[in-house]
Amino acid sequence: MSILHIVNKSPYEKSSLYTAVDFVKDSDVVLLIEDAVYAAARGGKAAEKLSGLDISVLGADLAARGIGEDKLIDGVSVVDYAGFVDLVKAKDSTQSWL
Amino acid sequence: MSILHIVNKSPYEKSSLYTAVDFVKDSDVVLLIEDAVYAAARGGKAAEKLSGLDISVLGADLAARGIGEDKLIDGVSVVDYAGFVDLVKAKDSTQSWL
Amino acid sequence: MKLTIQVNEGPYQHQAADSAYNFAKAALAKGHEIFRVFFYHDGVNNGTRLTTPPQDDRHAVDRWSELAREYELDLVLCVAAAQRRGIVDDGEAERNGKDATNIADGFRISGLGQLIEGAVQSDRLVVFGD
Amino acid sequence: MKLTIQVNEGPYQHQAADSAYNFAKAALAKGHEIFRVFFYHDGVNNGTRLTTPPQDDRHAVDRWSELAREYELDLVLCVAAAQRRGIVDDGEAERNGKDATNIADGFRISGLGQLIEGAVQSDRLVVFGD
Amino acid sequence: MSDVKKLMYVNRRAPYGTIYAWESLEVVLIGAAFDQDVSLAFLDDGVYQLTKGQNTEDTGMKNFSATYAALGDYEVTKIYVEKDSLDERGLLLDDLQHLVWEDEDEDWAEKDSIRLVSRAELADLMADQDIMFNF
Amino acid sequence: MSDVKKLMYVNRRAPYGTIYAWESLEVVLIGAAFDQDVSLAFLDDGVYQLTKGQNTEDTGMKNFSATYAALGDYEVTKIYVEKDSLDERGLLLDDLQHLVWEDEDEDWAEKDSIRLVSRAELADLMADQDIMFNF
Repeated sequence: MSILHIVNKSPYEKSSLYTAVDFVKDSDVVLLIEDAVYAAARGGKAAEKLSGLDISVLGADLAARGIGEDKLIDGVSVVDYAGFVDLVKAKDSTQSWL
Repeated sequence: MSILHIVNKSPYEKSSLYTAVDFVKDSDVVLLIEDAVYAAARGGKAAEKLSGLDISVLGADLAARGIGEDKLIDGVSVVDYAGFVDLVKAKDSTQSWL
Repeated sequence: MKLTIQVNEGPYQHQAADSAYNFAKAALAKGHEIFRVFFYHDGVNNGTRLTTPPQDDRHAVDRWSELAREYELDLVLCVAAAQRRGIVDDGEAERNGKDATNIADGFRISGLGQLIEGAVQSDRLVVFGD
Repeated sequence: MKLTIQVNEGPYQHQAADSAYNFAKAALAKGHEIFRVFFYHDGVNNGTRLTTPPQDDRHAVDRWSELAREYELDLVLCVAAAQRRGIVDDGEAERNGKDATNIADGFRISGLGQLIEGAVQSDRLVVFGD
Repeated sequence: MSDVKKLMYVNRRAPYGTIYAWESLEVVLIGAAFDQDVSLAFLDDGVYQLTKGQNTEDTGMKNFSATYAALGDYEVTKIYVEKDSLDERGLLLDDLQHLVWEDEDEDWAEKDSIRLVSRAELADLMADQDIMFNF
Repeated sequence: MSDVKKLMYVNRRAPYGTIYAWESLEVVLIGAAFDQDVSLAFLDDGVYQLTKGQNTEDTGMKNFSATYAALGDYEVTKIYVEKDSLDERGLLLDDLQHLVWEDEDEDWAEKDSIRLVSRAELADLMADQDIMFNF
């Protein structure tokens, strides 16, 4: 079964993202919301942790933090809240790495 | 002037302790309270970050977490709340690394 | 899809409370059913009617009440968490000898079983917290 | 030594509220003066009288009230933070049209200037938070 | 019993610094009445919840650590502890409480509740759950 | 002026994820009336508070980023940004708002408020403070 991993904390402040990525399987998606969206910014040290994973980022939270889509690492999908809902439906369960 | 650096977060969960130690000067003391007391447990990966620093640990918080004084790294002082107050007085200012 | 949403943090202090609201609204707009929103830990602080945010800011409590009215949502505050944080309805006020209540319109106080039941009865549980 | 203590988190959720209380009690026992305890952010939730913790647990609000009575402490809740979280005294209830109050004995609501003043007037500021 | 779901409570926080550990244990106790397939996972700072010898007296906080030993009586018998988290913190299995349950099918034989697992094994277990509770 | 103290507001949190950034900015604005020697430090995730182009519309939250530009009018002119924190996050000074103040003593010449500092320099500045505010 597939999991939607939801991460909401900055990787520079908390270890949640680093733990979460250890639990991601091929069929899973990682959704970055709130302060976790900083992880997907190009040039940041946390970005490398995301390579090879299926990553989505909440657009509303990117915009709030002034991160243009041109500043994201390659391969991430930007979704709105409706897309967040779709991801919850598309996967069999959700896990929030608080 | 000297600073009492107060850290209250687990070094395994948050980056506060790692930042704090970069700002500690020779005349300063680092006081570990709440979940930060885990940093002073022998054998933990965070313990090495404390070497060479003047470290105090709040005894009440050690006991709550089941950490016997025999399990602490060498050279740390265990204080009670009265000792916490004394440290605040002994240093010129305090900085809480929240 | 039938959803239960869990909210672990209070309004304003953590964005978790905002994220939960925005997610709930989007799910309802897409026609999904929200079986229950369960407020746990400091999340119970979303259910006080005594809040007065600045006029140029969102009203984190009222918008839950309005969403509940529009979609007949079941907004449940955990009783044990509410007692620790001082969120009180008429029944709690009487039981615990309190001289006031502060629960907001559209919320009710109930037990933790409501969280488990919600999770088991729903297709998905989505948790928002710190 | 004259102290001002700042508390950034509410009761029970974070130990910060306990640490602040234990520190204050120890400082007073040693004969130091506490000029003010300033509750900011979710810290204002320490000042509600509607709390009913389990009987075998500490009462995080009442013990502040008791300490204030014993030592004539000045316990100040930030007004802007209190409005966002729904902590209300008589004046705030009237100003904002609220039908109830929930402030606990020994606390008062005032502005952020009280924090700055406390810090400047004291020998030390000690901050407890998350 | 097609309506039995697999529920996992995922514990990643230290006790006392925040209330999450204690209030999530309250969920587990209430949830035991629902006759679901329940397991608990402890990883990251969550492993600290199970340490022996906790004494909260001088903090004034409530000590809830004895409650973990009661989980067996609530038929909560699958307690997964993630090994990397122990290692990183310098903890041994022996630093944790010895949690047991009694197996009705084997004449109430006492069995260990704690199962040490790797991250990969825990990931497999998570992938198999219907519901994960996060606090 | 022996009663003027050195106050530093230490900002280490990202905006929006929590309210600390916003409510601590409120303290700075109120504190400006107290005629003390004020400075602001931004390090760790605190450097994110100053980024350009913040647009909170789709989150429903209040956008307070414009307030930083008003700090100069409140005579808050010393804003220290720690360089290692920028580097680690892949940020350049140019990603931050251009904050300025007008120097009364030099015919209201516009000057930069932001001063890039190393960790060692910021540590020296902290050691020199009477009071540090932490949120």
